[in-house]
Amino acid sequence: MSLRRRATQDLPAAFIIAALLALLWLGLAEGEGWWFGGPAILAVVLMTLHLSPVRAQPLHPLGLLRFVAYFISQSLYGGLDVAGRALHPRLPLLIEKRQIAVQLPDGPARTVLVGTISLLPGTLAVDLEDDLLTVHGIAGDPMANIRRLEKRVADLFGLPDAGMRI
Amino acid sequence: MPVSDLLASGFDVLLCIGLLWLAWQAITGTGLFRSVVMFMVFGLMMAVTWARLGSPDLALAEAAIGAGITGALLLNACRAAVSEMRSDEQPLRDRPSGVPKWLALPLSLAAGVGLAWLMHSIPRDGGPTPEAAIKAAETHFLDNPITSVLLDFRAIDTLLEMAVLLLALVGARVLLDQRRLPALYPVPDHPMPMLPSLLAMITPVLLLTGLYLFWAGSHAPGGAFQAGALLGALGVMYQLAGRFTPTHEPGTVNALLITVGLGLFSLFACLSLLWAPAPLSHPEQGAYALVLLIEFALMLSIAATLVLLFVGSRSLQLRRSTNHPGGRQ
Amino acid sequence: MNTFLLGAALFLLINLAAGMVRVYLGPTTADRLLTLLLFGTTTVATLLLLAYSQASAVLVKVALLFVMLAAIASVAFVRFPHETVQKTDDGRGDHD
Amino acid sequence: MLTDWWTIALVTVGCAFFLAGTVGLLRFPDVHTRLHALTKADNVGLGLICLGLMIHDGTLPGILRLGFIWILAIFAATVSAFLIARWHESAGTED
Repeated sequence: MSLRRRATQDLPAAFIIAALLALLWLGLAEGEGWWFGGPAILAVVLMTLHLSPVRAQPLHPLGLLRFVAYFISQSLYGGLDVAGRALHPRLPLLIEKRQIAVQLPDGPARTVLVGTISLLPGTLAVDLEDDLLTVHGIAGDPMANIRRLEKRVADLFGLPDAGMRI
Repeated sequence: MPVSDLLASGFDVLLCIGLLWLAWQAITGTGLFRSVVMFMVFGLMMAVTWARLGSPDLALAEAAIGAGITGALLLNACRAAVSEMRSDEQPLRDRPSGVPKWLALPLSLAAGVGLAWLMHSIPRDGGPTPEAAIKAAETHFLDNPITSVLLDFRAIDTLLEMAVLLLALVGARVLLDQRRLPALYPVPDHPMPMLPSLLAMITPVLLLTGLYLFWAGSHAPGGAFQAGALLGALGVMYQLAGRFTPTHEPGTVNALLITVGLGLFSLFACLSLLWAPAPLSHPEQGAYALVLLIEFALMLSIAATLVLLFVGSRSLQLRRSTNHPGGRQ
Repeated sequence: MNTFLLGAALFLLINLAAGMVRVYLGPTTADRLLTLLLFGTTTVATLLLLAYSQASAVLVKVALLFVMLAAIASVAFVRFPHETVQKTDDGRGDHD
Repeated sequence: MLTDWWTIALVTVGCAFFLAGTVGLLRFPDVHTRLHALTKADNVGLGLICLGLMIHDGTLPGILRLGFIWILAIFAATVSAFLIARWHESAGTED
């Protein structure tokens, strides 16, 4: 791959990582030591791109807002739900295991999907083999929840709605 | 006031009981695997204990080593112990060593005599008392007393610790060759879902935190050991994810990385005889820069040694993706 | 405030002690790993509470190390072949 | 003083979630259900405690540190939970 093509592909990712790392440095060093922190961030960005290449994924601003709101409210609800079941004297669990064909493309979208499922009410990601996602549910039908989540993730990355895709 | 004292005592007592119980379980457990889990939990509790005792330096080190590396190393040992039971596996390497055996005796004798001479040359009476050391630490050019002890007052200990770490690696290599243990943690063919994302997320954060600990070491809790252990843990993670390929040929970069810390430190010990009567004394000027350089080299060596100790191979190669072999070390 | 935070830390420590029962009982190997997960999160929370009750910002950094390294332990375990586990765990097998 | 009450409330509720997680770990019947309890309840608990301490801290670096811990903890926990569940799933005959 030519240097120029790499530069244009990696630059957005490099900027995002550098900005996040600057925040981390600010948190760790409490605003001091930028003479070391600056070059360190640069070196870390270069090493990261070398060790673990990532591509910047454009996020949809409105989708991001909606996703964050959805994620926070649902994970709070998920925590409450499972806490209620754990503390309930009769331990009400509706155990079910399902396999679902994931419509989202491989990459960050799928990572966010699988990473989020386990925090939502009643669902737990158990396996991902090619496009087949195994989900373990304790609150009845996990399908509806996951389809809704999939749509939110699609919105987050500005992807066409999962249902409309071939 | 009494309430907070009561809570503090309760916390400490529970911590003590927990530590003793975990240690007992780790030693007397019926299964190796359970013992490893117990030992890892023991490490976590130990870090909380150091935090409670007001030793953040040790808490950082325990967190980096106990939570990251020790568990992985013990699991590896577990695996080696099991695979030794079936002996039908191919040896990793079967080659007589190039160094003649008779050299070992004079070499170790020479090292012993050298050490004895060094011990003899340390002044026995009139040495620094703890009070004097604490006083000296207050006016030291390094603001973190721990680092100033490690790199100035007791620099010889640190130097020998580096030698011990290198020896551990060499010992492990010899053992692996002689016992014909299989390559540990072979690179898996099938990629694990979510693992690449985890790596991409954790790599920059761990790298920068490691560099922060290295930078902070001169004036705040941190330093080469914590930073090195953290970077080593990252290396172990890459190996577990199959991103490092163990190779049989010794690599130049690997060899350089594992020796640079001890090498630079020893070089400094020799050179310091030029400006001071005893080895390992810091010069009047440029001491801070010198300490940073040595610390950096120590960090690299600690990280590389820990990773190679875990993998048990001669060197490692980075593999970008499955259809993209090669790449830098 | 500091007293309250210390009390909360003590509460979480008691929680951890209760969780140890699960490692002790098992019954499967994955159950023991679960406790590692429990310890990862709860130790971090305990350290954070300790950090603020002792007004020591360094302990927050220790907690940050724990967070990052907790995942490594899990990865190390799941890379562990099943047959090895069955040989080294206390003979009850992975499934009861 | 109002901020103190917020901190106390958030940390208390966070601790309650941790308690629920541990109860779930002890009471739930198998590995997968226990994973449900741990990942969900403990992460909400940690999030609430982080939020409470953020209010208590009030400085930008402190808030950033806690924020990083929170986000990394969520990610590490869900990936660990997924890997452990997957490992258990492939361990042998399913229950």
